[in-house]
Amino acid sequence: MYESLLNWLIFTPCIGAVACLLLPADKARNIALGTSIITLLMTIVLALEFQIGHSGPQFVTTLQWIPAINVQYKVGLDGLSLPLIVLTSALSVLVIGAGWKIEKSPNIFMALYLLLLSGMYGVFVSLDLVLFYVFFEISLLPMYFLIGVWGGPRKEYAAIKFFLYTLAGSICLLITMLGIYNVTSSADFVAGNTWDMMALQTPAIQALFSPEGEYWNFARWAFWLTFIAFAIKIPVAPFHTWLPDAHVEAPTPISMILAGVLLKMGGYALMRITYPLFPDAASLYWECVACIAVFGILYGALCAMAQTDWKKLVAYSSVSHMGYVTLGIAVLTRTGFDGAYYQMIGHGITSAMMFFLVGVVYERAHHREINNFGGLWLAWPKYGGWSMLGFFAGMGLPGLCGFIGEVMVLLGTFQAAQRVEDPTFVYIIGSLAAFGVVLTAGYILWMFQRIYMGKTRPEYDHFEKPTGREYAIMVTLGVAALIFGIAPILVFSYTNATFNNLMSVIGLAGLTN
Amino acid sequence: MTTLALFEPGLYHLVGVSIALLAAGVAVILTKRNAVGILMGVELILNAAGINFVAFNNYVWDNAMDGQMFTLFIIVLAAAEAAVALAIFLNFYNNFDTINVDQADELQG
Amino acid sequence: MLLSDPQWLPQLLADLKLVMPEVILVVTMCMVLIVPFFKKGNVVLPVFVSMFGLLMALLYTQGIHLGVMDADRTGQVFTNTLAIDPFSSFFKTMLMIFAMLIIVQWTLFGREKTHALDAPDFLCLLLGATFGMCLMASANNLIMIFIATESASIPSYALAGFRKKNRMATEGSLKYVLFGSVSSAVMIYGMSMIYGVSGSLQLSHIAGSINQMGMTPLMVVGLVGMFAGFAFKLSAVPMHFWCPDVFEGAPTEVTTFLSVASKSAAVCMLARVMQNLGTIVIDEQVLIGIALGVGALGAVTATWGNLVALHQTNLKRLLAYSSISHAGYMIMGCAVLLLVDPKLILSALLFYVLVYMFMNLGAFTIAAVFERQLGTLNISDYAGLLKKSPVLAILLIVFMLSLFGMPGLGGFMGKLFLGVGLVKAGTLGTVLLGVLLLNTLFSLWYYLRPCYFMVFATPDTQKQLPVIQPLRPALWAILAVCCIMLLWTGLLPAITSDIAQDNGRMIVSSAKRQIALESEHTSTVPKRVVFTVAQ
Amino acid sequence: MHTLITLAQLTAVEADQETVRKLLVWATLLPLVSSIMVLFLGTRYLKKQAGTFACVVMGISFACAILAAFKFTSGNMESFTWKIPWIPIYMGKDGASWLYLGLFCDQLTVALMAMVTGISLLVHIYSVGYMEGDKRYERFFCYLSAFTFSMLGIVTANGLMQLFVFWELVGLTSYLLIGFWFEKKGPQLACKKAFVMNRVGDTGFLIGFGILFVQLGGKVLVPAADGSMFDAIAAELGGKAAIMEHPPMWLTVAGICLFFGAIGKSAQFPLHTWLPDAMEGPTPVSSIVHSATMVAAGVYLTARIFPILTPAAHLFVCIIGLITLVMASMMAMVMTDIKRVLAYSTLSQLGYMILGVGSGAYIFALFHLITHAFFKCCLFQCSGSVINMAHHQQDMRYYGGLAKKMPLTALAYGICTLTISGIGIGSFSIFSGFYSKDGIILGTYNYAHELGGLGSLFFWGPVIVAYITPFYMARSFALTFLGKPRDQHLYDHVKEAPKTMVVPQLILALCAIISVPWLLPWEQMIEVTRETLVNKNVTWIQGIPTHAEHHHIALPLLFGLAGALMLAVGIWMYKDGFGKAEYLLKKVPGLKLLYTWALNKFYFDHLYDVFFVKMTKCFAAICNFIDKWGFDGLVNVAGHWTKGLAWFTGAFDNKVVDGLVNGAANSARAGGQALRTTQPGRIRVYVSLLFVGLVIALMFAMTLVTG
Repeated sequence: MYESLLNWLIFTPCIGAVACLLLPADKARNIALGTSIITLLMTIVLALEFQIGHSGPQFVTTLQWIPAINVQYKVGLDGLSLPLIVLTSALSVLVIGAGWKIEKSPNIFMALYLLLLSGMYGVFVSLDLVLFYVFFEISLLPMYFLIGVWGGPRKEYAAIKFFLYTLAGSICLLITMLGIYNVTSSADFVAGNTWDMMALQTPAIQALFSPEGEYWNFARWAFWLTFIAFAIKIPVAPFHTWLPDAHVEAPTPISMILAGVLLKMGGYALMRITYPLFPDAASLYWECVACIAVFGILYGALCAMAQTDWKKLVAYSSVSHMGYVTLGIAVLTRTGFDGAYYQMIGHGITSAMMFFLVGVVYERAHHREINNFGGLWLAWPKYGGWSMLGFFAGMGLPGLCGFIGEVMVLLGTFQAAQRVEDPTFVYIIGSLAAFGVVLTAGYILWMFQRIYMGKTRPEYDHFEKPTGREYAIMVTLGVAALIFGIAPILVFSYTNATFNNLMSVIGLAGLTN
Repeated sequence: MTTLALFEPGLYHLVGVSIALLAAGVAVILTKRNAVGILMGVELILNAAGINFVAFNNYVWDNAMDGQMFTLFIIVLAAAEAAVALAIFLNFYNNFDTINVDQADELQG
Repeated sequence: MLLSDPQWLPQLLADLKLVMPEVILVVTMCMVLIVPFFKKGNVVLPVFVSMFGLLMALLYTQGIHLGVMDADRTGQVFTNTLAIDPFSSFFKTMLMIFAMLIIVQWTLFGREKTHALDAPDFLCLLLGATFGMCLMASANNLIMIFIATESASIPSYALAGFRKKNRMATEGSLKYVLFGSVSSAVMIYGMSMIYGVSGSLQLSHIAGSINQMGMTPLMVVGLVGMFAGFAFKLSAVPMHFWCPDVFEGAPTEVTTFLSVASKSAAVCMLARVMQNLGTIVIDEQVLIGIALGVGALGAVTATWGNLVALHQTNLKRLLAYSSISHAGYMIMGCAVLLLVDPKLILSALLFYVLVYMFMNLGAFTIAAVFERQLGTLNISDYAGLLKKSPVLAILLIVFMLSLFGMPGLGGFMGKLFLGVGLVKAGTLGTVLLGVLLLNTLFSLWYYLRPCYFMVFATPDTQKQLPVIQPLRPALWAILAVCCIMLLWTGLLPAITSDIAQDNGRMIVSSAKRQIALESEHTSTVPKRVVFTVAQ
Repeated sequence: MHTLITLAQLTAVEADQETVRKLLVWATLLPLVSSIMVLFLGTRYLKKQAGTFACVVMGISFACAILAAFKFTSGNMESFTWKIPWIPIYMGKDGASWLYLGLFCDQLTVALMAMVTGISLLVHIYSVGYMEGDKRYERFFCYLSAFTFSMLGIVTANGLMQLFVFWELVGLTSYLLIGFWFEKKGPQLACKKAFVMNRVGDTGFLIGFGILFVQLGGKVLVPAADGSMFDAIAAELGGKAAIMEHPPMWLTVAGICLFFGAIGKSAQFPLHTWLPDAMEGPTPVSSIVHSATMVAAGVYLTARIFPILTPAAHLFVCIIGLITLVMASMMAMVMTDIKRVLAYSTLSQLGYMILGVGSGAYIFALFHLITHAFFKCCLFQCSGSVINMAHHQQDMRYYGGLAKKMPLTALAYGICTLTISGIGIGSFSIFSGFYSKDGIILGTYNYAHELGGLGSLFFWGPVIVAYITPFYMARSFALTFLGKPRDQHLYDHVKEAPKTMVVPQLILALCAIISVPWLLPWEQMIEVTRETLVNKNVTWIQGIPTHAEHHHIALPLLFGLAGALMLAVGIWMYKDGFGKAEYLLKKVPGLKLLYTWALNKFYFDHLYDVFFVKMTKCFAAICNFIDKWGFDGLVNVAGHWTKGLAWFTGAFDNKVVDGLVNGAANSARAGGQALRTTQPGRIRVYVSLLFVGLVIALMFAMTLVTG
């Protein structure tokens, strides 16, 4: 009965987008809100119907898409995608709420946003590489326009940079995909080529990519290429420079969705494609990747510390926090994977909240210079309280959602010491990553002090108090941060079976005691 | 190969002529600034190719008439091309009052 | 075809059946020229006649294709000089549809008084060029390649200069004709060399002779010369200089026609040459060498075209350079024909040409609208156009994105198929694929430029652009068809790709004659020796 | 029948355990409930009743804790664990090990529960008076209750992870409480500093936990049924130790790393600088958070992890404790801010405790933790009363003779001064501080004895500080309450604090007296926990004395009397202000230098500011620079290259051709009209390039063919 619901989930926003364009502009907001609520309901139904403990994809639809090269339209939902889908759906409603006051062509804004939503759903559920790629790229385009049209002063630069950067990553991905096509259509025992992610994880094909296999060189190249492709999206430190610009220029709702969901595509894709497909290459280079990740954590935090632009600070904090995702994946332990995944969910909530908190003030103050703020807590005590919740969740305070991911990633990192000869390296990167927590506290508290503490400024009197709509968004996100900080089992019960399977694919099942 | 054979008209001589024509054609194309002059250079190359075809057909591949046929076609199509080219030159002259190709530099990025 | 053969007449008739589309085109040309004698100054009649002729030719092509007209679905006619095979038939079909669309576009755009008087001439030239391109797609023999190229080029020269009073058009056509004649002369000289080495004009025999004698330097010179001629038609670097100038100067319909039809016909011709070489030549080294050469040509062309396009401010010149780079992509595809299962590449090329046709048609049509109605092709003048005429702006963005290769639009699928072919071709293919994708990255910048100005930029208040008048419905129809085709091929490419897959076949005649000649040549050994010395 | 009776007995025990568990859970959660209710209802409904409300709830919580303590102690119950799974840690396919939240109950737990809730109750009551009239009155009780909850969470933690969670939460609440008056610059900076320095320690804690987790595997995550996670660790370790001769390096590192958490929280050297700054917070906060409970959590942690500390780690702990102890006492001697004196005194006392734990006398360390909690809380409250009455003048230079105005406060302060000084005769005293400090020093004596050589510092250090402590306490008492008023205006306005403030002070002072071992069985209670703390199998642990020798008469005698002596000296010196001290400073060579150093906190703040804050900011600036010009620069350079290449190709297509044209034209012009014929035009340049291209292609092709 619900088998086809997933397809509807992907394409309902498209329908909504068309409706936004065709119907009068002043209806667009309501249509968009309605559409996103419908998708949220669909997601809830999916989550309820989802069979926990089932590792494979569910609600699978398989259609021949391009028979000539055996591309399928194959979508499905498993433990890896479901929580992210829920996150996307839930955030989408809030984001539309956050963008409620968009004055400039709201209908086009909403249409593009809904198109983006389709793209994001598509990325998280597609099980075919080409389909994945298509959605991966389709999600770029609306983003380009959303930043470029509704953005800040340097919006064009930021938009094109975002697009070019991510496209560079996509190209790496495309090369790998075509390489995989080449491999699967050349190998003697394979009946035909396949782009099916699940089929590519079968032992027969995995054997090709193992060090003894025929395509070991390819696998190593492919690992790095796909890693870079997704590292740009995550973003991992040396590939991150699009992010601050994009965030700073993007309007608030777009920053929310960009940080909340789009970055997760990178981590998701690492878990879905790079690591399961090339596990041997991954375990060969894990130290290198882990170093990159730790570098990202510290570097992002230090950069954040140096910012005087509030939003840029939050943007760099994303770089730092997403470094934990990379690290958790890189260390190839179950705990690390779990932690990375949870960090994605947690960061999805907290970063969206932080950007929203910034946005609320920016809308009124029209500047984001941290040093020109102060005493906001006194001016708006309630807002100050929720801000504290949001920023402290971002800081990884226990009881809030940022903590669990970070701690699990760190434990997972240490766990890697169990499978290496000399654990010194592991301890060093683990310690450095743990030290990132201090830096995080440093920049967040410093920012908090400069913006919220101190005496109020006279100009605040002219500011409109945060409205009920804004409080509703803050409260939703804040409560979510609290709930996911207290009950991680909400996520792990869904992911467990899939991650078990993933671990056995990666070949780590027996490595830890 | 006797001295006599060297002077007897043969493949080398014809190919030699062809190469000379080619060189002349290229030289004309590169130096002339009159459009008609350039067209003449082109005709020279075409004729050089024609000579080649006939020579190869006669001296090397004499079991079929392919080369000679080709030469015929070259002659015909060269004429056609020249006709259109001259028409365009005329039009150019009407617009620019010259057929100096160096004057044709209004179009550039 | 030997007249001494008693069967020549039935053979001729049978062959004529297979080239009926071309014959129809020639007849239509004549009719279009005759029509004005009966009704002077009428646009509708010659247009109708030519459309009818094209339609008939189209139906015939399809008939031949489907095997309705002749039990023997495919064949080689006129002693193998023309190959009528699925590949060429499919291409011809596309070409004729395209020619019809061009005619529609031209008819609708014409506002000048001379339009009516010019109609027969224009249509005649267009049909002539189409005829030449049909031949190009089938040409299987050096003579036929020569004839086809010339009969496609000569009308094109005239078309390019069709606006007789326009200085730019005149200049463009002058450049075109001079450049074209020089390169065709070079091509013919190269062909003469090839003939000298191989003793045949038949592509398959030439390939066979490479098998026997290897790549002699003379053969290399010949091939380079011949490919130079091809490069001109493809506007490959360094034979591309004419392209932007001609495109800018010529009427937009002609530009569209040249950018798509002429280039894709040349791609077909190149593909056929490569296919013959690939099927018959055995020596792996030679194949890789040729593939490397042609691949390098393609890579340089694509890169050069894209890089130069980055600086263009004129929409038409931008599209011209874009078409250069697309030609480069297709050349890359042709290059690896030698190395992989040709079906993959041929069908990819067909698909690519199909998509390319629609996206270029759409883009140029909008360029034409802007040129006529706004009076400017300067991209920066289009600032804020999204507000003024949103549909046109969005359509242009769609076409641009398709040219760039955005997933969901046909351009991406074309590149994907091409990539699938490339990646099968070992290291060379992978490198070419890398070049292709890197170029895609570069190209994004300039394809987004019009989008940037139309969507983001605030219009200059000093410059008041005229308001765009409502377009004629038929023009909308053309744009709609283009857009729908791009979406269709991008989102549901299955049918199109299946058709392309079915048609991605070429007939390569066997190299038997060469072997027969071999036995004949045993008696003429001295000449052979002379020739070898002559090298 | 027999079976039934046994069953009944069993269930009785079970039920009892259940009751204790419930009581403890209620005691822990009630402050949270109160906090949340005050947060959401405070400003609108409770308003000024918020304080009373919080006090009542705290009272219930305290009652629960006391009840639980009595039940547990009187029932002679076994320690037990109650756990609920929280974070799954999947190890292999066979399901999850969990990080648990829950409760671990033993003697120590119930004792500390009672102490924390009790002190918290008193501080709540005190705050009703102290915070009266503050504009965020309700908010204060919200934070205070939240803090109590977090602290109770630490005390009841059944594993390192839960401990860490609440560890961070007390950090947060401490942050909020220090920064309660966030309008002012001082609290802003202080709360940030406190949090960040705590986080530094917490990082160490996390690393240590990680190392343990790696080395001992997932089993360390699972608390045993009758013990906490620490037991599991110890048991696991015991198993390993059986096959190991020497303690492994990683264990030392892990122990030291875990201890780093304690360093941060207990403000030990080198992370001690945040505690004095934290005095920027309201005084009730200082009294509970920064003297009685939170800072003592570090000692609690060190005691809990005692079984896994290796000898090297013990040494490390002792060194840290010793340095803090001595340094802080010296700083306490020179400060003039009354709260800062107490803050440094706290540091010094914490140093005692840490040293006690490290040297093996952890039982006395825990005892000292409890006694210290009472008297230091009381001292802070008294100082708070004074400050409050003196219109927030904290400098003792303006005090003097206040005993007349505030006799009750002076009484409480005096009792606690005596307690902290450890006044006693022989091995008997009526002040609890005497016993606890005595025990620690005895422990260090044994330890120092065992180490020998320089190790004797571990004994002489605390002994000297035992002399210093009465001195600086007497100094503060004398400066504040004795002598003549130095600021008459201030003196005139001072009056005795309200009852809500005085009563808690007196109760605490009473507690400081009655918590002597011969009245309350503290020592015995803690003694019981030894069983759960020390693992029997770990050979290298058994070598450390865990039980001080009580019957050594000479030492207690020495301290008791010496304390009294130093007290007298202090009072004599400072009774009439700073005159005598200044005279001494002038006369005694080298004292001035020491004085300046101590006054400037041994320049640690400056040092840290330069080496850590400035350096980090510098690093941040460098990173930002790199980001702008390095990574982004690379991207831009790539962009520029592309553009440059594009410019080149574009220029080739347009400009070079032009250049050829123009250049030739120029040269032609130069050469005169004769050469005009050779001037090439655009088309000819095109054609020439065609030929050039052809030649290049030919060469390329030839190279391909020939090799």
